[in-house]
Amino acid sequence: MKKLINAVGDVLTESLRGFGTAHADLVEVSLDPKIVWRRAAPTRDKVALISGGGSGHEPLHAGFVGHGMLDAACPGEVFTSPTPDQMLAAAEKVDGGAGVLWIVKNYAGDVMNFEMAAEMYEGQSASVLTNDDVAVETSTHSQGRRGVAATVILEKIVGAAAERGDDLASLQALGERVNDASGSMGVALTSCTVPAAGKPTFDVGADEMEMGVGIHGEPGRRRVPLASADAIAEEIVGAILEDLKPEAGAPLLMLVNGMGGTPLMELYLLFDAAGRALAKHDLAPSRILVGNHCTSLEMAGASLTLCKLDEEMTALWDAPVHTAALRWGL
Amino acid sequence: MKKLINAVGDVLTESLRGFGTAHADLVEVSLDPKIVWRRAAPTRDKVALISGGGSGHEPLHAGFVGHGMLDAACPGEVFTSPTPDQMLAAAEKVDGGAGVLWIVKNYAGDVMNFEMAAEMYEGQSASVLTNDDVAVETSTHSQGRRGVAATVILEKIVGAAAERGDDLASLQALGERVNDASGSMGVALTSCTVPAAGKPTFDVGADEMEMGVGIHGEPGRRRVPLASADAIAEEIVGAILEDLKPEAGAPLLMLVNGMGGTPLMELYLLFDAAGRALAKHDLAPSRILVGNHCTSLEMAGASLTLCKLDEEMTALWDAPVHTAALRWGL
Amino acid sequence: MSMDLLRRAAHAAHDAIRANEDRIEGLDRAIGDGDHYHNVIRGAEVAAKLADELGDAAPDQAPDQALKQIGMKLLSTIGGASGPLMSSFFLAAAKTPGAGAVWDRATVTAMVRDGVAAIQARGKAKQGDKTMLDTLIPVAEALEAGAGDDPAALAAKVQAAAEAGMQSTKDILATKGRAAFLGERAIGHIDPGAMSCCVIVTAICQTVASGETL
Amino acid sequence: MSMDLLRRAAHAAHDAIRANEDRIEGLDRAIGDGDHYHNVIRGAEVAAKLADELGDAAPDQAPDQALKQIGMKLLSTIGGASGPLMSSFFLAAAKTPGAGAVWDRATVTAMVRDGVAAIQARGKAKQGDKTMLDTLIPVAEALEAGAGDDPAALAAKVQAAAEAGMQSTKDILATKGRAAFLGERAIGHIDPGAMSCCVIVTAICQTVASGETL
Ligand SMILES: Nc1ncnc2c1ncn2[C@@H]1O[C@H](COP(=O)(O)OP(=O)(O)O)[C@@H](O)[C@H]1O
Ligand SMILES: Nc1ncnc2c1ncn2[C@@H]1O[C@H](COP(=O)(O)OP(=O)(O)O)[C@@H](O)[C@H]1O
Ligand SMILES: [Mg+2]
Ligand SMILES: [Mg+2]
Ligand SMILES: [Mg+2]
Ligand SMILES: [Mg+2]
Repeated sequence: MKKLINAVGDVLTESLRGFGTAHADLVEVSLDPKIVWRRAAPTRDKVALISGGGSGHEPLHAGFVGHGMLDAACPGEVFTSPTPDQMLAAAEKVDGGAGVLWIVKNYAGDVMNFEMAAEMYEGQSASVLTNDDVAVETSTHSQGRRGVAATVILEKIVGAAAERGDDLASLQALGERVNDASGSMGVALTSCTVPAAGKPTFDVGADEMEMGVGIHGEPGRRRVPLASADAIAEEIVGAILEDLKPEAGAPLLMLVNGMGGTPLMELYLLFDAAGRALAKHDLAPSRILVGNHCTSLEMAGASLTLCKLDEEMTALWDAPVHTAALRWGL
Repeated sequence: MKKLINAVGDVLTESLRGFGTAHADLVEVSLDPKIVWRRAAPTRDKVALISGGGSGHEPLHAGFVGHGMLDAACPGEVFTSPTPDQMLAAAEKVDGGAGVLWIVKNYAGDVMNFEMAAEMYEGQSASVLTNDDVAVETSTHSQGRRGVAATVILEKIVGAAAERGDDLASLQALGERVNDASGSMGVALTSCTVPAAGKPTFDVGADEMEMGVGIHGEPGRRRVPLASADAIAEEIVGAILEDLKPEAGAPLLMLVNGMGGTPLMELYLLFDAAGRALAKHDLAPSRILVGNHCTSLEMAGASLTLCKLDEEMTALWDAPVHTAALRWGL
Repeated sequence: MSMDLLRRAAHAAHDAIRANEDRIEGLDRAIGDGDHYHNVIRGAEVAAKLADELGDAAPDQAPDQALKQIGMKLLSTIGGASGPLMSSFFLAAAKTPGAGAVWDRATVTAMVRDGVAAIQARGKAKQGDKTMLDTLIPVAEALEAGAGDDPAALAAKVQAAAEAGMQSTKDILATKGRAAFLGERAIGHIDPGAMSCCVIVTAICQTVASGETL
Repeated sequence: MSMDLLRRAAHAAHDAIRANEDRIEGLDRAIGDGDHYHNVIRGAEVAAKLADELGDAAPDQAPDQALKQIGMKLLSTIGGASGPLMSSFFLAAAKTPGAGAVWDRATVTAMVRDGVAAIQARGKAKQGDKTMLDTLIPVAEALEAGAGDDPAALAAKVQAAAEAGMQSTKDILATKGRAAFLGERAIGHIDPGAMSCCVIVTAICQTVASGETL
């Protein structure tokens, strides 16, 4: 295993401490329990947005704590849901009296831990689940689809609405609207190595890739021969459009998301390919984000996300944001 | 070779086109010759900052075109200096009458191509060289040190000064001041693959790393056993401090720069380690930047850069900037 | 006595999980995300440590209190899917005996039954979904069925039930948990949670069989 | 005549570079950044194409004009360190007195001398710095020294000089170019630019030797 780390057991603590120091103008960090919250929290009478999940997806979620997005983030062990005590401690730091919205990616562990936190929390709270991964066919099982990169979009849009003072129920409804309007799918060219495990989660041949991969180094649905960026973009765009069925000309947000080990050069190239694939369906992105936002450690690969925007969602996307990983208008 | 690309010969064109579309609010892009320039250029009576270099270092330089940094960037083939015709075409787009400052990393190819462009350019121009890589011992040869990640710092600080209206000679002097105040050193855990070559530039064993590596997948000065983040940070910080000799308590900008394939989690951890290493010398960073800014394709690894700030440099670093890869205050 | 059993069971589980690192770890890398061993060993470690502390501090403490404390500790330690599930087992089992009850065979059987039911309630999975429940439901049933057996015979039956349940996850699709995302590709692999639970149950059975008079 | 020689020389160089891809490519990966072959083949390709176009369009054009056009084209095509250097060779050779007329032996010798001097002026390197000059300076000298030889003998001498010059880069430190950053680690590898220049010179010598009456 080749990583810039010290002892395997200290990876999260040291990384989180570094994050806290680097962004001390924006956030405070507690190492036990592990939480990251806005320096200015709580914001009186604003619904507090709390997300969290296994680590290894950076900048998700800690990198999105700040004005216009999250109030707090709870980082779990690598690829392991955080625990209810973290969520409760976070809620105590940031609940400004208007309640807490938990933003949860749809994995059994995340769902159950947030559920238990919500049951134990004495304040008012509600939750919204993301399950944008169209690679997962829902027919065969009752787990539902995975939540992946659309979580970033949801945190941005719902975060902006919270900032303008929307109440808990409206934010939950908006979150569901964003999630329903979004679809994602990913591809991995390499696996990734969980520090504690010390070896890659899966092996993939030099001429192969994993189509429909998630963000935990878990194998995808299909092992296929390495394909061109155009072929990948067409398959993914096709699968998402089949799910979202946008009308021709509909405004779309496109997120080209790197998995951590793929350089920007390739991400912009994939975005170019995705634009061509969309154009074949008489569609074009009206908002664009390209970069590493919801990663899978050092995995090489990328995912595409499309989100059908309406006017309100567009305005909320454009609203000012100031976090470690996303910043505009401020 | 595993990359999200189509034909090898089209990588740059497609990636650049994607970049142009994704950031159409900020930049315009020409594909032949390849140049990226500010949508609003030329800015009347402002000195135009033009940089460029081989591709594969994204977001450097195109990602730093915009208000408060560069006016134009000239991307060459992967790891190959761009050519004088690109530089001349860029100058024509962005020279607002106050002349052109060429920002050049110290490599034989970059130096000679920019030199020829400057000789051929009919307007007024000057150039500033970066050579911050302390890994290269200058005693044995006359090539001088390499220019690496301090180039980002120089482009930011000199860019802010250009924005406030400084003249060409002052900007050149300021650029030299920033370069003289900066030192960098990098480490690579893996090599990287130039698309046209199709195989890694060097082989490195599973338990080895390259210390003092540059940003072109070129081997470093020493192949050493894989070390901890703390040991790496201490060696690099030590080497830079030996070069810069800052006084205890002096204000320092620290840039922890990813090489492209190393995830944020490790970069923040390395930053944490570097902070500890600095503290042993009674130093602490007064400004911090952590992320992938001057990369080497998909190489795993990182570099540290320190820059001795004075009050003016600090203010210019803090000044608003709005580019694809760096944005604040706007 | 019960506190002491709890303590030895916790250590036996901890040792057994560690001894089976490769098998458990490999399974979650194959059809999960590679963290299951690390989650469970983290839990086993704090459980063993906490059992020691509680045992030292108050050897005659009512074990339901200890179970509750262990359950809360697991909840804040394990994380992932297995954290809330394993924790729910302990939190529910702690409530079974009623304050201060003696842990006889019937009580333990009821505790396991309630614990397993809590896992089902929390995770909404059923037998055959390719989860830890495929190990645990047969274990609970074997305990009830073997009510009249002597300890060694019962332990052997429970162990066999765990083993068979764990093996039953191998050739089926997963419909809960991460492996569900894999569809057909999960077939041929034992579920990691089913494996770790089997390892724990087996270790505890061996503790009991080796002289414990339950 | 000169135009035709130029054309055949360009094609010979192009073919030879392509035939030596692995050797050249591997050297720049070892002590450079892996792009030298790709830079040079890109240049060789446009040079051969441009020579064809110019030859077709105006077979009797003054060859110095063609050299100048090729030099400019290389300048905007190759990039890296080799681009300005190779381009400077052509731009300087185009200006050598007599380059616009029919090329006799003395003119060609002077053109090479001036071209190599231009490379030195641009790159500020000298013989022994482990660069393409270690091939090219001996070539220029061999041309002057062999002024009286018959074409085949001269070609053989020039080729031998190129080869020896190229080999001389193997066991020395680099003091210019990227390999200089490597210090001791560059020892044992031939300089990629010295290799590509040797390949080009050899190809041209063979073109000349195989019947060209220079
Ligand atoms: N809904 C559920 N009900 C019961 N067990 C489950 C459920 N979801 C997952 N599991 C169990 O959890 C195990 C995985 O645990 P672990 O790897 O620790 O968490 P995660 O899946 O979050 O990474 C699976 O092998 C399975 O046995
Ligand atoms: N200053 C110089 N003078 C002469 N030749 C040089 C000089 N610098 C580099 N070279 C030559 O250029 C070659 C490398 O060219 P190339 O790989 O195309 O460019 P780069 O080094 O920019 O990647 C070296 O092998 C060397 O022969
Ligand atoms: Mg997990
Ligand atoms: Mg190069
Ligand atoms: Mg798991
Ligand atoms: Mg090179």
